[in-house]
Amino acid sequence: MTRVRVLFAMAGAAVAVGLWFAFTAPTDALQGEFSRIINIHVPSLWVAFLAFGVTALGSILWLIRKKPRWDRLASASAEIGVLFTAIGLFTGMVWGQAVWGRAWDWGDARLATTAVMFFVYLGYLALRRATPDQPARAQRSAVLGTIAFVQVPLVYFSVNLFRTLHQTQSIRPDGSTMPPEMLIAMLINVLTFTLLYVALMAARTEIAVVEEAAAPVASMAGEGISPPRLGEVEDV
Amino acid sequence: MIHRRFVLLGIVGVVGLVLALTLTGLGENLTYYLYPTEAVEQRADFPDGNRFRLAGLVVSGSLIEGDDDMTFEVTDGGATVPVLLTNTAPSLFDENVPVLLVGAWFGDTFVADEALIRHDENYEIPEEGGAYPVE
Amino acid sequence: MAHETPPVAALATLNRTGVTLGNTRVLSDITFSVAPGEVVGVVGANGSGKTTLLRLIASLIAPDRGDGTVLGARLGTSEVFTIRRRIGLISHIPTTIPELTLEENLLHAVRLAGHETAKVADSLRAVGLEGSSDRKASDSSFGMKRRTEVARLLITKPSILLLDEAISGLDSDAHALIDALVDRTVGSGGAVIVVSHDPLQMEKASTVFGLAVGALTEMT
Amino acid sequence: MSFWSQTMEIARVDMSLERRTGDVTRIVVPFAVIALLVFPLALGVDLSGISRIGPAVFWALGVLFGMQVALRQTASDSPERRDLYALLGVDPAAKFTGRTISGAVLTLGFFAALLVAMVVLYSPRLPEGWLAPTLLSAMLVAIGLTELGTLAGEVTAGLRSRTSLASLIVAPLAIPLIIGGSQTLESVAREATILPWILLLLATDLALAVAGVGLARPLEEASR
Repeated sequence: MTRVRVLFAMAGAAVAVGLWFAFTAPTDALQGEFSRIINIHVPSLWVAFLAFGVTALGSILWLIRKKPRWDRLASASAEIGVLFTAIGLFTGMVWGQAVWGRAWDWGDARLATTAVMFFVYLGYLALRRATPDQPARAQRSAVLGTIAFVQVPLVYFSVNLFRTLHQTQSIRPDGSTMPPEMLIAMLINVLTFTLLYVALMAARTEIAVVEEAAAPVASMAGEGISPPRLGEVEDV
Repeated sequence: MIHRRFVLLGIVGVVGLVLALTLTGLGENLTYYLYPTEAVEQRADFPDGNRFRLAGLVVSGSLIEGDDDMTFEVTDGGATVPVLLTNTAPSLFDENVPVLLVGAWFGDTFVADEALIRHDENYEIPEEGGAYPVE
Repeated sequence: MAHETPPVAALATLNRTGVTLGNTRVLSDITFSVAPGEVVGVVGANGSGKTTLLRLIASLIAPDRGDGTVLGARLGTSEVFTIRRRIGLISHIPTTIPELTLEENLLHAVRLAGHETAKVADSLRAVGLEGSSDRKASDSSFGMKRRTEVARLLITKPSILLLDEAISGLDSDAHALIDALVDRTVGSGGAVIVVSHDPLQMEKASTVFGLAVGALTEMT
Repeated sequence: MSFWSQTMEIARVDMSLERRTGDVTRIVVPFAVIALLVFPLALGVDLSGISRIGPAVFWALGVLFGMQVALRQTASDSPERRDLYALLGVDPAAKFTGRTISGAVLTLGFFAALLVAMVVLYSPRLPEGWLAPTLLSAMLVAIGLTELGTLAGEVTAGLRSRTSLASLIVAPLAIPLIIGGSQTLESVAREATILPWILLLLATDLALAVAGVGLARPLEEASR
């Protein structure tokens, strides 16, 4: 457990640094203080993309190697990805209400595809919950984890493919459209959230190991039946 | 394995179709909103009362606030469209701000009943004193 | 499909193989082999893992420890996909699609396995079903469905035949049919594994094992 | 060649099972038509509104109930039948393809019935030349939906809450199909090109076909 403690201590310190940057960085001319939300919104969804990518990777590796550790990686990452998608959606709604004047808009491709991604991975977690047998659960969710990833790039590129209310990426191959101070603050928070993701992953996979070890001790087939002793038992 | 060849060719096919999709401009087709230039060009496609969304920058000095409505002009650098907004605007609404309006043509005026701020990917630090104070 | 058949005579081998289903360790350490022309019997109490053992050898479940081969393919690998059609399994419940007639069930299986459908009529006559071939499987008795399975196996001619309580509940005619199927398989260089809780069903077996608490012991 | 003969055999038996049980014609189609009646009742007497939402309701109900066609009882194999297919040497990819062919034919038939019912009950204002593009997009949506349903059906095979769980998985992934289907008709109405929407549907169908064929074997292992 020490490894997890160290990681959480590092992530905690990083979050403090990230918060300091988030609250000291300059704000946008139009949005004012609301632009600080970017320091949670963007890192959350970055972690969500990363997490779902790791889920897909773990799923494919499970299908090839069939080692329980890849299944643990995929499932832990999907849980954390769903959590951070929820945080991203929530902060986005707060931000949207504050700046656009509207929390949600189904016509917007970025918002709609992100919601779809959220539901797809909720389905993934529901499938895991519904499958009691461990190898079957790993196999089935690995197939779904692979298929589900197909739409993650669609979410990311939706702002480029469609005209959206949502803005396009501020960081592009040819540079950034943000002032350096704001950009640095956001990037530090991206790093912070990534560290938090790593810590959560380490903790979740360790819990999964403990869970699997704590599963009822496998009983031997045939052990449950003993010879009938009808003569020894009275009044039956 | 025949399946492996199908899977590989299929992946190439999907990538090709997605590329073709971006080239044919799926985004332009799913008209989430029009810019003023397009709105003026396609005026005939949107008769009076036919609702669509209009995106543009509020022209500096055009904003006149009434009792429960306001008039202003929006532009995309090309065409400029006069707008009557019959609803309250979001708190950040101001001149020189990019907006998204929901409404319909009424003669030469775009009558909107909803205005959203459309912040783009560009962030700027305010000049001394802060040009856009937040209430 | 360019994998070489290992130079072993055995049609199926299990080497320290274990299987866990859910939370139950069904088979723990099974070492076993069956050679061409052999009939092997396995006797065990209810719930001792007999069906699991047969499904393991049929490549329908993968071992979680040890290894094994069937018809040269390693169990738990994709090699089994190429040899599966040479395995015949009669499980305790006959498998039929209820909405189809007995003849349609047989035709469906024969077409999927890539065999001549011309033999279907003869095969139905051979098992004595020519009078009820257009009866729906849902309206047919246990014995009729069992005979349909035998008719299928007469056409597909498996190299390894697995019988899971196959004789239980059958009349003497159907019993004789299963015996004939066993003789044909052995006669053409195949092997048969008979599994039952009933030692009386082991009459054709040259070797009989007892299965208890996940392990095999030879009983002879 | 055995791949295609197995594929056609699976599809053929699926169709004859449907003829005998009537899962689609006797249950899904009437239920969907009843759902079509619910909308006007809930909307009240605003008849112009009904004629405007007709196509949208058609696509929404088509996709929701089309999922039920793909997940119909006769297309889900019992564990014994899975074992039988495995030991007959049925290629899992052939089973996927066969199921997709039969399911797509049934779904297209269901779409046709629903479309007629929608036109009769809603009298929608349809643009000139709407029929051919609608049928083309309906065909592509039927294929994609069936592929998705077959995949989800396999992933959830044998689970207690199979039908609702499979629907939960299919519904969000079917979004590109709903968009492609409904926007094709919209484009015809706006006299715009339908090409991007057809391309979107083709890309989705092909991607799902790749997933179905490529993942058929792992899925076959998962189902036992």
